[in-house]
Amino acid sequence: MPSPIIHIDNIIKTYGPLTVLDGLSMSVMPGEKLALIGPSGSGKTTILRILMTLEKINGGHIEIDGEQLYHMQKAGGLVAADERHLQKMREKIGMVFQHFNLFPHKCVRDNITLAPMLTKGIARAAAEARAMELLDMVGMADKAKSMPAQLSGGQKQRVAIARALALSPKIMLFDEVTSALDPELVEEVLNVMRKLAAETDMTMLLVTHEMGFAHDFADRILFFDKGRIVEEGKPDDIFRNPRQERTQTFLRKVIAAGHRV
Amino acid sequence: MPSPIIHIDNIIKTYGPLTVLDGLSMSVMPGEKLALIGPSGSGKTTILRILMTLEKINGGHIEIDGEQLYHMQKAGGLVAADERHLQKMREKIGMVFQHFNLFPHKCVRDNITLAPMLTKGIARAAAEARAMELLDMVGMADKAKSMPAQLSGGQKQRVAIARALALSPKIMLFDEVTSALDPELVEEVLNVMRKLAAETDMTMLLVTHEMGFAHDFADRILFFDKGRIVEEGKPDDIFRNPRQERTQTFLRKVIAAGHRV
Amino acid sequence: DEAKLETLKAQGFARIAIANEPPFTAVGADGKVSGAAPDVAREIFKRLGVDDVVASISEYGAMIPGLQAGRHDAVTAGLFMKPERCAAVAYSEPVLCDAEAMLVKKGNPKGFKSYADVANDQSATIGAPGGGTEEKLALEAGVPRDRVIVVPDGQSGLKMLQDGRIDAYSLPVLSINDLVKKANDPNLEVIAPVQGAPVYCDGAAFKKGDEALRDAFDVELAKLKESGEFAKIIEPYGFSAAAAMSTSREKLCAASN
Amino acid sequence: MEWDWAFVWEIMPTLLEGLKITILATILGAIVAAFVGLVLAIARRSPNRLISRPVGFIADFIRGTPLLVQLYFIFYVLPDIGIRLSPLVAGVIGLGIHYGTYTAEVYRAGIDNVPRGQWEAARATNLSMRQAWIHVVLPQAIPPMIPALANYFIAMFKETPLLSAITVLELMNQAKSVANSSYRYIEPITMVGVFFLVISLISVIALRFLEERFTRADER
Amino acid sequence: MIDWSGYLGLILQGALVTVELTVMGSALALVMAFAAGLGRLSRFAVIRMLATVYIEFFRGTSIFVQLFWAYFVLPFAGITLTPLQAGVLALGLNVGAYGAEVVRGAVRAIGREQHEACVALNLGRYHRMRHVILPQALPLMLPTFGNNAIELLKGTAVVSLISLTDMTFQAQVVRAQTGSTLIPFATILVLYFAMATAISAGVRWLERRAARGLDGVRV
Ligand SMILES: Nc1ncnc2c1ncn2[C@@H]1O[C@H](COP(=O)(O)OP(=O)(O)OP(=O)(O)O)[C@@H](O)[C@H]1O
Ligand SMILES: Nc1ncnc2c1ncn2[C@@H]1O[C@H](COP(=O)(O)OP(=O)(O)OP(=O)(O)O)[C@@H](O)[C@H]1O
Ligand SMILES: [Mg+2]
Ligand SMILES: [Mg+2]
Repeated sequence: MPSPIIHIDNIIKTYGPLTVLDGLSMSVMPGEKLALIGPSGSGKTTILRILMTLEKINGGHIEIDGEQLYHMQKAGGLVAADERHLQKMREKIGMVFQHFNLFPHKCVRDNITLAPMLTKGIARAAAEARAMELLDMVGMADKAKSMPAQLSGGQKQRVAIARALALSPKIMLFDEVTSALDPELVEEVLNVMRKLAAETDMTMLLVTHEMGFAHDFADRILFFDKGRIVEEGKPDDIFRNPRQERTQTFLRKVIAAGHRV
Repeated sequence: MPSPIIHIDNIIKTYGPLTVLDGLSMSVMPGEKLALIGPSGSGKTTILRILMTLEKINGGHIEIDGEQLYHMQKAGGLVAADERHLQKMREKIGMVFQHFNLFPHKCVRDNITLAPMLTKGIARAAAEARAMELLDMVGMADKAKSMPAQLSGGQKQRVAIARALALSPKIMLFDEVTSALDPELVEEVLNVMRKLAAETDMTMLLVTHEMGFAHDFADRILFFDKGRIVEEGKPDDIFRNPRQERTQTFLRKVIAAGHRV
Repeated sequence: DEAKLETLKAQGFARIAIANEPPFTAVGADGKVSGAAPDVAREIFKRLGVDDVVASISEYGAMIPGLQAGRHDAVTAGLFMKPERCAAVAYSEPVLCDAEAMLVKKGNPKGFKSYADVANDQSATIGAPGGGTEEKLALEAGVPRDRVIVVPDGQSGLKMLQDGRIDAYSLPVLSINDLVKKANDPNLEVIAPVQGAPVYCDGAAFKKGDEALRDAFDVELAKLKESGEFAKIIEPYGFSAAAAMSTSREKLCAASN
Repeated sequence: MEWDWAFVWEIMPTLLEGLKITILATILGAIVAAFVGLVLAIARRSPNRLISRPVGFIADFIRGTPLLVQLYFIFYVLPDIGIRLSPLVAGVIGLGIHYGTYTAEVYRAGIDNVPRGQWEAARATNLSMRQAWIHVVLPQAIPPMIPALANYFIAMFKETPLLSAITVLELMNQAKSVANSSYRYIEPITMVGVFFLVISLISVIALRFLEERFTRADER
Repeated sequence: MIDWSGYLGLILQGALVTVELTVMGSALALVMAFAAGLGRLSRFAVIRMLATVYIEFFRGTSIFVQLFWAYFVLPFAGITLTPLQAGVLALGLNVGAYGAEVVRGAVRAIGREQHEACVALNLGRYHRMRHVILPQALPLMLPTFGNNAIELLKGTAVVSLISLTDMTFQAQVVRAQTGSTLIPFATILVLYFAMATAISAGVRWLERRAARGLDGVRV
């Protein structure tokens, strides 16, 4: 059996007096597609942000692809990671945000080529060729020269996905990538992600409130509540036969609110 | 047969090149409860704002309670109304806005007493007693000393209704008073309005996208499109058997979007 | 030290501070600086082998600090010799002499003849350049600080007198005369000289420590006086060469009034 | 030249005398500026272009030219047309008008920031124009303006040394006068700097407090 | 007869000095604004503190004091500046302190999301600033920078007090030589206003150029 690409060991995350994650542990295998679901405030976003090194942890260890994320070997002991170490680790991870976070002053193509050219020293021509490939994949090749402000939400999100892919990370994190979109634009983004899941063997972690999509997309579902994993399993098991009371209540509420499962 | 309390005769309203109302005429009988429905941009808000003298008209006449609204008799002829005339006419009309427009620097009670004390010279004690009655009616008596910022949307809107009622207008205008509210707060406001409709013989004009509420509330429905009244009639007739093609399309769309009729 | 003159020769010019006060100084419409003080300085520096002078206009009050801070090589501005100034800078022999005058409204309504008269009139105000001799004299005569108005320049003083903001404006005689000539205002009267105020002479002022340069300057100044050229330079501006030649630095710096 | 503490103590009373005038000029100037700004802001909002345009131009002109020159103008040129102001009054008026053009912008922004819905609610409750201004608009517009106004108050304080050019015996002028008669610039000028720094730092702290106090109250 | 055209020439010479001071002062102010503004956002406490002290000191003391210091006190520390250098130094450092707050505010106005997108794309600190944050912050700074430049232009009048022959000073000289107050002062008022107008026009042009890339809309 291969070893996990992400190994989270007993991490603790607090915001002032609030403990958001209290000794969370989990592992993800290479190529696995994971969906994180659960009520608002349960810590789903937090765990993705920690993996992306956007937040600091207050305790515990995370291993990515066999290396410590927040720690490094030095003088025999394990010390807190410095910026250089973090920067090296970030190469393995990409993230797509709820609000796209495109660079508004750069055209679609330059949004995608900026990081590869600056961080990997890829030549402009090569970076642009790769950008066009990716834009083609997300169905946005004709908008390469448009400015972000000229795009719809769904189009922006597809560009954001292409931008994250351009660095060829081993792990992709998606945080509610459709929840800021008008309903009629959700589908185009989900289609891109379905294609992506089918075509690559990237490891993917997805936070979503779209239960139907989580079901189709994921190999495994984690149900979060109050910073802990309450239940996990295959999509069919979780959605059809949730064992935990809290999972049942949550799914019942979501269904009542009209979300399809 | 009594004469109409509102008589709109051939009014024209333009914004620059755009003609919003093009020769609109309609009458409202005293005590009538009227609902204005129709697609976005059809001029529903505009007609309420004109009645409240928040907009100027470009042509036509409006008679309120037997007096010209935008004109006055002077030296034998009909001349444009001056501010004094408008102010006198406004005593007959009250309006509740989509975004409440409470005065943020005054507590709930003072929001209600301000205008009666200033415009009608009512003594503070009397104004406050009346305010408490009204707050009681809208179920907000316990929040009399709260600041608007401390209230939920539904609570704010109930205060706004009480504020408009405090001047005892003959005519009340309601412009989408629930559309800025979270879904779970809509009902509390509608309840207040139902009670109001049942208990008073005030004339009421209501613009709404809540078809179910329009149906229950109104004696008569006006269906607007492109600045004209396309169809009017009793709620049952309009909702069950719309005669006009445009009304049918509109209702079909609204129902598809999940609004209950 | 000796090196100072050599430095000036090498750079080809000396920096002098002048005042914005005709006829001690004048600036032509072409921007060229002339006037009695700079003209003498220019001539002497030329004879010393320093081709030119670069003049910068300065407030009276800023001249000595500017000299001490090394901003100027000399001050030639009608900065009259007084014992405490002699202690602060190294003066050359006298160059321009003038008595003090007061400008008042026609008919001298308050009857001023001396600074003491101003002091005695409780409501009187007198204008004078900040840091100048007149300010000092007025204060010494007992005019309280708040009745000695520090006026930035001659035109301002004239204007303030005309506008009735001050009752008298005090400057050296020739400066006042120049002002009055330009103003051409029949409602003004010049009181000159002010009683009890001594006749003052200025000299070129050098930084303490530059005595060698000062001495060289003195040698050329003496020659200039001797040859009569001195009179040719300053008399057209209204100054008396005889007055400057009849006294000496030693006398002026020792004077105890 | 060495720093001389004895001399500092000797000149301290004179400097404090000047500081008094400086503070007086600042406070009076602020009052004039607050008033002039309000007038300008209202005139600029006038629907009559014959009022709003020229007022706008004059305000821009005053804002685009140095206060120092304006002070000379007020002090030395106005008497030619019969307006003779004492130095302090001329200075206060100069400061007040100059900074009035700034405060006018603050007023304008403050008034524009009151949502249109508030005007309409005032209308719908049948308040007159005057009542709407006094009871609805100004109470909402003024608190958020206060930090910005205070900022200009501090800026004005720091420009009072300009008044020395028109013979006002404020702090800087006293310092120069001391320097003139003693030929020592270091101590008086440095002390003036210290005074300004201390007062400015105090005002900055006060300003932080004002900002917190008045931006928090601005929730709606 | 007074040679007015000659004296106008004098004032124009002064105008040249004023322009020179404004341009050089603005250049220094710009450099200081970025150095101190970004310094205040530094992750090193020492740099943050230095930047804060600079900003508070120069905003706290009056420009006059700074000017007199640069001109009369610095020489005792062995630094003798020409009046022009002293003027540029005082004005540039003074206005730079105000500009620093503008830089800081504009950089902070670029939302956290943009920083996070950069982290997710693994851009280092320098790249983040240089390619993402500053290009977006710059258009936000421009209008205030324009105002600051006009403040600086007006501030140059103050240098006349240290005998720098700028426009205001030349007007004083012309006044002393001709006895007329109105004409020289009215002339320079108009000239100052023309210069201020030119600055605002220039800044508006820059703003339009900067906004073009963003298509007038932010995301
Ligand atoms: N920067 C922060 N400061 C303080 N508390 C925070 C911060 N970010 C998140 N939290 C708190 O941490 C908890 C977990 O937040 P998180 O965003 O991870 O929830 P989530 O599961 O993503 O919820 P949602 O479905 O609403 O996005 C919440 O209680 C939230 O209020
Ligand atoms: N101040 C204004 N300036 C220009 N056009 C305006 C203005 N106010 C309204 N309009 C235009 O007038 C038309 C009618 O607007 P109105 O607000 O009355 O529509 P409505 O029926 O209330 O629509 P909705 O259901 O969206 O509120 C619209 O086309 C609108 O864009
Ligand atoms: Mg979340
Ligand atoms: Mg509407």
